[in-house]
Amino acid sequence: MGLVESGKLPKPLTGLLNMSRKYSLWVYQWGLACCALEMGAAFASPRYDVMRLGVIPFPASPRQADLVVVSGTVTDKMAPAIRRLYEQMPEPKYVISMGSCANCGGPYWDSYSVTKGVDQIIPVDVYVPGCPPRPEALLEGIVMLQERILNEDMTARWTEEPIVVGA
Amino acid sequence: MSDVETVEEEVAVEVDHEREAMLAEISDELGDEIVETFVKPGDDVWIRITRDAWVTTAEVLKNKLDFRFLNFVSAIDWMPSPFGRDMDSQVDLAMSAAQGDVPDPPDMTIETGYAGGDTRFQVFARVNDVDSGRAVTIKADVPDDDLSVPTWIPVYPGANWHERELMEMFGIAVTGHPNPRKLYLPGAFEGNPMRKDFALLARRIKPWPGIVDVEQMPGEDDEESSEAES
Amino acid sequence: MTAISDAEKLRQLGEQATEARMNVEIETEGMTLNLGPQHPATHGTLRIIAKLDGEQVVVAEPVMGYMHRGYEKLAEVRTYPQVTTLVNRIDWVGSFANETPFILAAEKLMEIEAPPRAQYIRTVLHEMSRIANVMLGIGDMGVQIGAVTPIFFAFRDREYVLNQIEAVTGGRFHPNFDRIGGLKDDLPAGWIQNTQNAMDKVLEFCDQIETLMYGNEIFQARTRGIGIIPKDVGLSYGVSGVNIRGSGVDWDVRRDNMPQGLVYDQVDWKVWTHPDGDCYSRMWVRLQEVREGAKIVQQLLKQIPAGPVMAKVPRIIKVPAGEAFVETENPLGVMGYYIVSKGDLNPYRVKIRTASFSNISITPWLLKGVFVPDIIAILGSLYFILGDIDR
Amino acid sequence: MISLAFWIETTFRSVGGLAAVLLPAGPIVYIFLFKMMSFMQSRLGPTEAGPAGTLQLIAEVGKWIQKEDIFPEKADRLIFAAAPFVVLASSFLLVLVVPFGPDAWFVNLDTGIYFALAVSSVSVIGILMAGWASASKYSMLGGLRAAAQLIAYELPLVLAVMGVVIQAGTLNMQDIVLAQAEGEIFGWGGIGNPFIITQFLGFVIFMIAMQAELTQPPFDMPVAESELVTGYLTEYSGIRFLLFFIGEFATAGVFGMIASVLFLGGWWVPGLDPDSNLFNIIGPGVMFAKVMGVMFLVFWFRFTYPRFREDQLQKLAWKVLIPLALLNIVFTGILKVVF
Repeated sequence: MGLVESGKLPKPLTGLLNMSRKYSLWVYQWGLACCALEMGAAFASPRYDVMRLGVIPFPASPRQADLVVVSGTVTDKMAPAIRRLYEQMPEPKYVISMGSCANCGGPYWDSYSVTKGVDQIIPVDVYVPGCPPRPEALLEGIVMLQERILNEDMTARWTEEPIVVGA
Repeated sequence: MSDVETVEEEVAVEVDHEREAMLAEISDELGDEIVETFVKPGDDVWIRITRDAWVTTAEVLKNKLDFRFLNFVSAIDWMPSPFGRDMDSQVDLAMSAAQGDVPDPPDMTIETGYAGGDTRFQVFARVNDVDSGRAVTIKADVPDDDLSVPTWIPVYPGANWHERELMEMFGIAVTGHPNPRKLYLPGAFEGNPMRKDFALLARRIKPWPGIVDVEQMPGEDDEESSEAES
Repeated sequence: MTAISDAEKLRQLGEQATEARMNVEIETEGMTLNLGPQHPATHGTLRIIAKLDGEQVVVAEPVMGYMHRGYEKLAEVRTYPQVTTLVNRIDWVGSFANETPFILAAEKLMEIEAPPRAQYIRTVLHEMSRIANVMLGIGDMGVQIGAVTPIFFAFRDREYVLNQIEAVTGGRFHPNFDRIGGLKDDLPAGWIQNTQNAMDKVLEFCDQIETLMYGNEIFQARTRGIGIIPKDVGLSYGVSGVNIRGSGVDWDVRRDNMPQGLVYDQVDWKVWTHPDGDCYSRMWVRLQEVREGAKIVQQLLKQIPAGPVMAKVPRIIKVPAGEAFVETENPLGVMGYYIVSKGDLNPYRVKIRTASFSNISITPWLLKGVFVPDIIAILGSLYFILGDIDR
Repeated sequence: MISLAFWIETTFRSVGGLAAVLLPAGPIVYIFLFKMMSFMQSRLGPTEAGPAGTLQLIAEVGKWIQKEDIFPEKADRLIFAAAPFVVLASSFLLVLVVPFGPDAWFVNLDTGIYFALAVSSVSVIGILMAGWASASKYSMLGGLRAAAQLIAYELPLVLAVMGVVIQAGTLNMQDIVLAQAEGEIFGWGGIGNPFIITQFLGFVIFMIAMQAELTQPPFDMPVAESELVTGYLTEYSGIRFLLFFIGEFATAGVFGMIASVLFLGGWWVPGLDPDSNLFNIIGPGVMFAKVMGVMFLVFWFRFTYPRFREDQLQKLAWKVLIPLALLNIVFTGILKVVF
């Protein structure tokens, strides 16, 4: 990791490394609620088939994941577990927050048990709005993330603004 | 609703022997423990019993009258919410109060539903008889000074989680429950959310755009006038 | 008692004694395995704490609440039309089915009846959400016990059903289409024919999955005789729907307690039961449910009457004071809403009786003494949706 | 034969060994794991990285090497770090005795198949190490399950090979190939005697046992995703996971080679003289084609079948496969004596 984060690599090598990260995003499916189904449709449905883009939905363990899609309502009881699983992922890691609930609480904005936005717990790279977003929206979020990864500068990674799909 | 349908329903009112018979059957078994009953013809039966008979009723219903299917166990808080309908954001209310427009304080008189009630909290449960398709709703008053009911687990083991939910949401203790821990909420959570006086914090601080739904829709007058024209 | 069975009994007692002695001699320390809250098996956020002895479960207890969103409280501060949006998301795979009982209960209190055409379309959509839900459940069972392909087939053919739901409601699976007194809209042109075709696809999927999964020896070995729910135990835990019909209880709310406002009595269909009560029988009944659902939809579509889809309802919905409970047969089991109204714009109290809550409450009883892989098979065959448990 | 300087020969051998282990692994992952699985599930598989997604694997490797390499806090660091190498080493040891042509071999041991079966068990140690050192319950259960399973299926594997050994009359893998090339079926030598025909039962048992040894579904209890997350792999990330990943599919390739040597005639093609120098050149290619054929079967089962339960898996090994393999040996022995 030190290799990539020091940011002193020659440009072509950085490009190559970025490209390999772009095309090999092993995604950890964090299906929490309704959006999990649309995420499942994007990942497992032959109609959407996210594997085309090089996003491999194999890993069942966060240790092998590069990307996590938090899809669904985050409750106060779940929040510590989310934080913990995020910390178990190896760097460089990316987070897509899918759906209104994960973005901001959605229709449960006034609930006593719902965390209003997963970005209170972990940093988010891409917001996909919708309740639930269509699988196409998630695919667009992934493509936008891939574009960002391709031009990514590791040292500037934490200073960039998150992507909002459709904004 | 057309007039013909109304007539049909009135006919149904007169002849709901089935439910009356069921009620009679239950009354025979329970006797004095029944405080009040209510039959909505063609719909349902409500029976209010004393709290002491809560478990006996379950036993009678399950073992003698074949109501083997436990539908649910829950409770109602009959005290109206001190926050009114809680549809208006408290922020907005404060603003209008500053302008001298003070809303009426909510009516805090307790009105209970079918089969009556004398106390703020009432536990209610529903059991079904799957063979004949009958069902009955049981209610029992829980006095304010002793918020507790005996457990139904020995009769209906499925009551376990329902009762945990009851304890957590209403703060009504269930005596004899083997595992009286919180079911849903994290351990540090304070309060009993389903009580009417539990405030939803987000509503205290954020304006609620959904309120416009119950106001008159824009263009409504136009629609009516166009209907009148045509 | 014959002599042979006595001898058999004696032998078993002896075996048990040996086993007990063995366990004392090799004093093994138990281990606690935590499945969840985020675990591939729980398709959602159920957590199961299992105390193990080797691979055998001594005690297993589900911990819930990771998806508790407080529907009952939120429903108290929303108007009746707003509640529909909310309850859509309880069982998020078969959303339309969540709306139906709530709307029916509200209609019962208001003493409104939807026009016949709306009743037919309601029933069609109710069945279609059942198909979409149960198809996924079948595919998911494959994943749980290690076969990856069925879930892809399920997702593939489920899209045809979702397409049709979307064509009429505008939402892939949160339609919010049901209104007090009828439906939001009428059917679009050509919808009936397309839906007939989609149902043919569904029936095709059933045949395909039957040969791919149900006929597989390993599938049968993994599910037959595992997780048996006896009739009476199941009923007293409140287990309903397919799970109790898989135990031989011939009870279907659609047929036996059909609420006013649905038209299941207009079509010819069958309630399937299976006497075994194990994982296989539950999955088998589930497959037949999909088939029956497709048949119900096909028959209903042929006889949809013409007419309006909305009854005369006041613009501002105030439900008269009273109490009503309506339960319907939802994809996961019996779902009901107990509405207490005080004549206001919003319900005074909504008790939501969800199917998975009761179905899963039997797990501590069911998981005693099974092996770790059986936990997964049993949970998969009970088929729960987290929103339906935690609400 | 020309004699080469020791260092040249060593270099050749090292490069050849690396190529023999790693080259089949790549196509196996790409063709079967990505493409065939996707087509069987009516999908497309990777298409973006390179033409038809062919550069996907390069991207995978490039990504894994830049990932953070996490050691769990309570892990036994040395053993945790060493485990993937042990697993990978076992496939290198296995490939040693595999012949790729009349003269293209690394070592020509007289007890070649014996050696191969012996070192194939080394990977169990690696898996147990990984399971134990991860200090995680899932890993521990996965490791133990793997050990129990691999040891149970070692036996049918060995017994299935016995039939071949009896028929060929040798333990040398090169000679087993020649025995198939020069053999004849009941006096007819048109296609020689690939042992898949005369040892069909042995082949089936070998394939099932191999599936279990490779921990592919339906025998993937050790990495059962829906129960144990990913079993002994749960705590591995970054380059160490990559090594496990390569090890898994490299071992699959090498087992495919052994299966094709034992049952499909190895580097030999029917109709050609097994002694000609041609086979030193096309032999590896022929082997590769046969390995792909075997792997097709393995992965076909993988994507179709649900997974066994631990006790059912043991029952299958001890109550079905081993008696069948013993029967096979008896029949082979009788036939060997009769003919």
